[in-house]
Amino acid sequence: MTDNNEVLLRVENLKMHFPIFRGIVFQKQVGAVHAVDGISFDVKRGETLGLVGESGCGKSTTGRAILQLYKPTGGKVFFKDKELTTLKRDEMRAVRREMQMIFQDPYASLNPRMTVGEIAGEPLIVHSAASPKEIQERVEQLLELVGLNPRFANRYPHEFSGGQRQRIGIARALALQPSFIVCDEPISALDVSIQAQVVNLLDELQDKFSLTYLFIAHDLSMVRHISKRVAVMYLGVIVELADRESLYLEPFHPYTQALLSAVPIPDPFAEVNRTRVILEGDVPSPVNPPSGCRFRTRCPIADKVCAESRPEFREVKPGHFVACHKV
Amino acid sequence: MRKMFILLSLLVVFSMALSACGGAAAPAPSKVLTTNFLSGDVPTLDPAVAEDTSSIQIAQETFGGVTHLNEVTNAVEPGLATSWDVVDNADGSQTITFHLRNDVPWVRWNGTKVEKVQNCDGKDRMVTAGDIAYGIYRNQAPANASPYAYLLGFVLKGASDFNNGKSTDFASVGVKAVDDQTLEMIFMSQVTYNVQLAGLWVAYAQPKWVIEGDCSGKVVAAGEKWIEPANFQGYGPFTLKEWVHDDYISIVKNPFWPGSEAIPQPKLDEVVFKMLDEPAQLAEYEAGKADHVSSVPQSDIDRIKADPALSKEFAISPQLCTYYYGFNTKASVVDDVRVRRALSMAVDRQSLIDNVAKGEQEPAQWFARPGLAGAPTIETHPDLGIKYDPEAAKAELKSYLDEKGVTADSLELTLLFNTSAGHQAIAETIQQMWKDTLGVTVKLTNQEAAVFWDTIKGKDTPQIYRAGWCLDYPDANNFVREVLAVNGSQNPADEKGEPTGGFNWKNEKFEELVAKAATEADLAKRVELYAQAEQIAMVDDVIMIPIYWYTNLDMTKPYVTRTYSSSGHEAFEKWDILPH
Amino acid sequence: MANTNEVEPKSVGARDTLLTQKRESLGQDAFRRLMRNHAAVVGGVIIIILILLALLAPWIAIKPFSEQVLVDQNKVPKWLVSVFPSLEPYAVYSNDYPLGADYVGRDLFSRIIYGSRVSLTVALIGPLISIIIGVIYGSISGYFGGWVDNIMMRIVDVLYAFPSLLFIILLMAFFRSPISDIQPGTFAYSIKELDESLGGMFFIFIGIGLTAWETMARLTRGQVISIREKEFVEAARTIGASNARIMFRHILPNIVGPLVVAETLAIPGYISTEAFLSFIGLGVNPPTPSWGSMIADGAKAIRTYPNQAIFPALALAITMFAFNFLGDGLRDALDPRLRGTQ
Amino acid sequence: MGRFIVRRLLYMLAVILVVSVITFLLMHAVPGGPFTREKSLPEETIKILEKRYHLDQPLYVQYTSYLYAVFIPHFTTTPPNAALSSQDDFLLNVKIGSLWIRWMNFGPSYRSRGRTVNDIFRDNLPISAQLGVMSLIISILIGMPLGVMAALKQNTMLDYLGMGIAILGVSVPVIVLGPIFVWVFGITLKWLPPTGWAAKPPFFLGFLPSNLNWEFFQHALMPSFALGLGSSAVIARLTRASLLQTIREDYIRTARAKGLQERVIIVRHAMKNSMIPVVTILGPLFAALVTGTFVTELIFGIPGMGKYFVTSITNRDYPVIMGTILLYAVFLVLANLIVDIMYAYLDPRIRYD
Repeated sequence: MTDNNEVLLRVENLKMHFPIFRGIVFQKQVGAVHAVDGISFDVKRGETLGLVGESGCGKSTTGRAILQLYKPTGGKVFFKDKELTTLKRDEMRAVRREMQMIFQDPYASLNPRMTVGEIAGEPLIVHSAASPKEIQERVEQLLELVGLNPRFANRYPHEFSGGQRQRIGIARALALQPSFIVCDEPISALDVSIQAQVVNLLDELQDKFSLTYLFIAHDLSMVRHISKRVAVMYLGVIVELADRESLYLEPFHPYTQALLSAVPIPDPFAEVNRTRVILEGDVPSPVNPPSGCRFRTRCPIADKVCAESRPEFREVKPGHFVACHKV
Repeated sequence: MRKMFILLSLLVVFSMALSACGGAAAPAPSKVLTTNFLSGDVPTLDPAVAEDTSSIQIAQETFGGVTHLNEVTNAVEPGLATSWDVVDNADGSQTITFHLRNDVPWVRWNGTKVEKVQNCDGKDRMVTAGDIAYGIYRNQAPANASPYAYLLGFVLKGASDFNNGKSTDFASVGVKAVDDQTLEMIFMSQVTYNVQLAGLWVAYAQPKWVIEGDCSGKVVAAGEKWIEPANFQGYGPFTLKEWVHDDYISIVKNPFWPGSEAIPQPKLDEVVFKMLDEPAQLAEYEAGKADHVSSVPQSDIDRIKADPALSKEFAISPQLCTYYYGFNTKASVVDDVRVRRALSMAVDRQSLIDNVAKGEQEPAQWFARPGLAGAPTIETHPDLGIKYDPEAAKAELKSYLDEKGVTADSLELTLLFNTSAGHQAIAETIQQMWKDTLGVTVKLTNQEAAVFWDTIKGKDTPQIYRAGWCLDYPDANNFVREVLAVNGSQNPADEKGEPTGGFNWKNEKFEELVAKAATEADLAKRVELYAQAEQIAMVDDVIMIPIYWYTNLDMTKPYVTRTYSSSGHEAFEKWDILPH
Repeated sequence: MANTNEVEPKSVGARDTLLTQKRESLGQDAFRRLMRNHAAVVGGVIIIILILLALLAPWIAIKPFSEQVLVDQNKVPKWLVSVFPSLEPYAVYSNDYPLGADYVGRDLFSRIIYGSRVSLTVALIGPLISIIIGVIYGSISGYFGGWVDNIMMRIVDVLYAFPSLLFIILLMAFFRSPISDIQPGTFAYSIKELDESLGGMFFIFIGIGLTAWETMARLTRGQVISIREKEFVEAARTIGASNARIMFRHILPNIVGPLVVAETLAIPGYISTEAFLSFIGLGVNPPTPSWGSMIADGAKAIRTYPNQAIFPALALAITMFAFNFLGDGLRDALDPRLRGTQ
Repeated sequence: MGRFIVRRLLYMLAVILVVSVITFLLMHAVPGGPFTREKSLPEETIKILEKRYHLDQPLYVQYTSYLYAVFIPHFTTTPPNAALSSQDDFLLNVKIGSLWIRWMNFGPSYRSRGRTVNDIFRDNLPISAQLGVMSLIISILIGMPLGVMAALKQNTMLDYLGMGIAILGVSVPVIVLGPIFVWVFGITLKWLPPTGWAAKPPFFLGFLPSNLNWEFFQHALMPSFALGLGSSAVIARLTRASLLQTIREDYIRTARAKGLQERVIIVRHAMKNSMIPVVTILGPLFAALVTGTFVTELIFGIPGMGKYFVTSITNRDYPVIMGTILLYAVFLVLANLIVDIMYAYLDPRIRYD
């Protein structure tokens, strides 16, 4: 694994607000869902950054906003040396060759009316002037690469299992030989037995093609295996970002601590002694997020200051960033 | 689901509860005759603005004019006037003084029976000359915008100007109530049909006190609603009892109508007119729910004639209407009289009647239907006009084709009719006749009625078009002059008298003849003048193809005695229901 | 969705057996299930027969549809009396007419055969108009969403609230008006000419299209919106596919099923619209026969000559049955939830 | 929900305005006027008539004064007296203190002298509504059971038979069915009166027949059936399709797995959820049936609204055309609103705000 420190992707103060309209005759905007509310991080070439948070915290939105599937409300996304939010359609199309996505639901992410070959080959058709024969050869290679029999190329997705479908999705993402892939909970919809296969495949491919992943997951145990660094999101903001070891050994943010305490430990003795931090209450509405620290309404150690100002996202240890007044 | 069922069962229970309240119907009066009008509400019962057959039918039964036209012979009979004096004035005008009877009271249906109407002093209101003058005033008043104001407008002195607003003083109109029993009318010319016109519905007496209010507010003005049953007052042999809009009208016997030879006291107690589409009328009749059907659908004639019972109840009587195809004599191809004559002679009218129209109509040889005053009849003029003659037709067309050097199938001809299955069947049949006899293919097109009526009088009147004419008053003048002559209803003209559409036709000789015929007092001479005029229009110039003279097909239950009207309005006061 | 067969290959051997199985596309699967639906098959066969009848009308019909033999009017074949005994007292027999002759002596059988042309044209044109306009309209509205969708759908709402029948009557009255109002060379004039050349069928098409496309647009919009949010559309966007490609390659193929079903089921409605227009006298120009106009003419004489209305009505009913059963069958076959059943 | 309804009602107003503009322009564009007659009237007479009905004014004036009369409530101290002039008849008259609030004057009918469009609404609409409601009930009573039966026995003879009966209803046009009904039940068997409608104005609560007795139902039976059969096919087919889908849902399987009776599963679980598409069609269907159907009313001689829909155009009776079209539009939009509200009842997931 190459480990230079070249930053491949940098996200600066990214915001994604979805407006809410209301009105009897004339619709006017009365508010917005603050799905992503000013997050910054970077991803270095060849590494895997895990992005973890409860469902609804904005992690999938972050992935989509990076890929410009949504037009971000604010902030910047630098990929290599390009700033993506200001690119024109055509320029963005060119960038898409280098950044791809693997989707969560292997059933919904494959067009049921296209054959596997067509699905895997579509990026090639969209982006290159390759001849049908070349495309067919490339598709066969791709299928082989993800562990599918190339002779399945003219079958339809409904003839495959979930795991196989996710492999097709991976083949599609790899078709253009991208350098960066957003993996949007790629294994959460799969049976546990198959999850490992897919994770291993992703690992293998990363080694083979020196890929960079943004790996989105909803619990920490999933990203532990694959990520080099992990970012924890809560209600549209990143609360903690650190190297895997640092984060798992010494989580600073009360939310991270709570998440980690929920992860079962495979050692039965340690499991018995595990102290679980149970969070009280529900996640507040992203339409009207709490003032100051987003987490204060559920935080066991919150006090006045947490309500007054938004905690700064600061480096408490080298490479370990936390947004909490109490640290 | 359950809620829906509860709702439904509630509805059922509710309906049962209501039905329990509905009492038994009162026993029907002994002689109630049920007949019908066509589907759709009767537009009005106000004689001043009435324009359609149904409205006029009711007006005729509930009011009445100074004169009365015999429904069978169309002869002029005494109505409200027992006698009249005709004086020809030196300036060409004519003054007619009508002497009215004094024993006709105004009546109304009070919800249970017919009662006389009292005036402010508590005395019976009698029909006076003033009431008739008021009726004519309402007919001519511009504010009422009566569509048939022109009937009197054409003949009555000053009426047209008053109607147009050129004069605002009704005194300038030639109508005067000399006293309660004397009405004086001044007509512009000395034509024979003045007396007829004076008795038409546009000159019926009307109750001013109901319409405008009276007795210092004790009689509330009913305005336009005066014809609703709650307000209605009349004086004829019947009076209005009920009018359920769009459903039925019922009129009851007026026991206070004094009766006369021409208009006797009714024998029926009540007549109910249901407003139904033709097939529905017949269904009612056959189900025993109606005693009379006013028009029998053509498609049922075969069956009715074959049915031993129904055939006896079926009757065909002449009706004073003519069915014809008009030409635009200035349109391409038909601008040549030979083509027109060929087309007219190629129509086998008898075959059309026997096979398609089926109502034993009479093949028409000319326009003014026999039976009208002044109109020739087949008996007196068997060879007048035009007849089916395929050989002559072929010869006429050949001469045209040879001259133009074209073939029959290259002629472009269009026949326009207003959308209706009946018109379509006739058009299809005649289309075939022309094809068989002449080898001419005529294109058929149809238009929705309101568009059609504009089209056939407009500057783009098609080459051939369907039309028909029914009487306003039973005189040949109403046909020959008022339809065919310049500025006639199917021959519009500009200010200079040049035709602009319709027949698009002007013939000085014809104009002269019909003008002369209007004032000719000698009946035999009149008939001759009209015969000559018809010969010009039908044979010399061929401005139309007369097709058939209408008949009325109706059915009456065997226990009903009746007369057969040719004017389209039945005289129900002469009908009776026998015990059965 | 849970019915998908698990075909996870466990070994090379298992893979090979899988590959030797006949593979089946969605269309084939649907077709197979359609063929199992007897009613739908019968419906389809009837429609094919009808199309053949319409195409081969000149050879099948025994007489030209417009040939009148006036003296033969209302004649009936002998066998008919046993079906309608009420005809007996007045029927004039002629076995030249298999189903009888009409009110001007035209062969009913031949006219029914030729009449299938109008009904089938309506059955084809109706969907064509509504699919072309409705699908494009609904797709644009649903795909772009936002204010575009809002405005486009409000327009549909207005048209939907507008009684289309009256619109047709008004249009017909306008276009079939005197020539002077409509000058040659104008658009209105060409429409008028087109109508005349089609024997008056143009406005029937318009009338049918008018009512039909709104429903179609709404349906399409709804479907597009539901598909638009699917991950595979996002995936296509991720790889940089153009809007057109997403629309035609990803969205439309996935909504074709419901649209086809909706249209097949709408066809009987179009056919009866034609019949109704003919009834109120706004149908095809005479003497072109259509079932609708034949029924309208015959219905007036239904008590006297029931055959004149009942036979064309029967033809209409059979056609409607066929399209209805085929439509129901297609829906059952194309419904992804029912896949793999039976 | 309240907000939603208010918004939809305001939106309805907009739809109606647009419909009124289109109708107004279209009907004036069509050749032939309200006073075009087979026997043409003299030009002077036509001028007088046009003046009476303000047809001599520019179109925009005619349109705006129409809007003013229909949409703007009028406040006067004089009590309503429609008798004197048929141009002064308001549908809604409310007295508050000495003030009269009067709203919706649809104008006079050109054809029926002395009658207003409001008169026609008052007298004829209730009858069409009675017929419409009854035929809707009949179509539901026939359509739903047929649909349910067909769905439960999919692709069996029972399915084909059920759907066959339903489709037969829609395949035989009322033009044929109506006269046959009249012939068989009215004339030959004499079981039912062949034509007519037993209820007449004034109506109970403005729309219910005041004599809801056996005679009323006797008259209503044939037309309601003739009209309802057509829609029953639509309902049957929708019920079938929708139920077929629902009974394959997981929660129905769960219900089966729980060992619930099949009848309970269908009635309590499947029916409610499969009603949504059926309810959707009921809206427009109701609007169409209530505002009258031309053919049925003609065949059975029913004094309803339907005939006015067609004949007012033939007569170029402008106020009646405008009135009936606006009425239809209002009914349609209202019906759709009610459908949306029904959705919320049938599917608790649907919320409006």
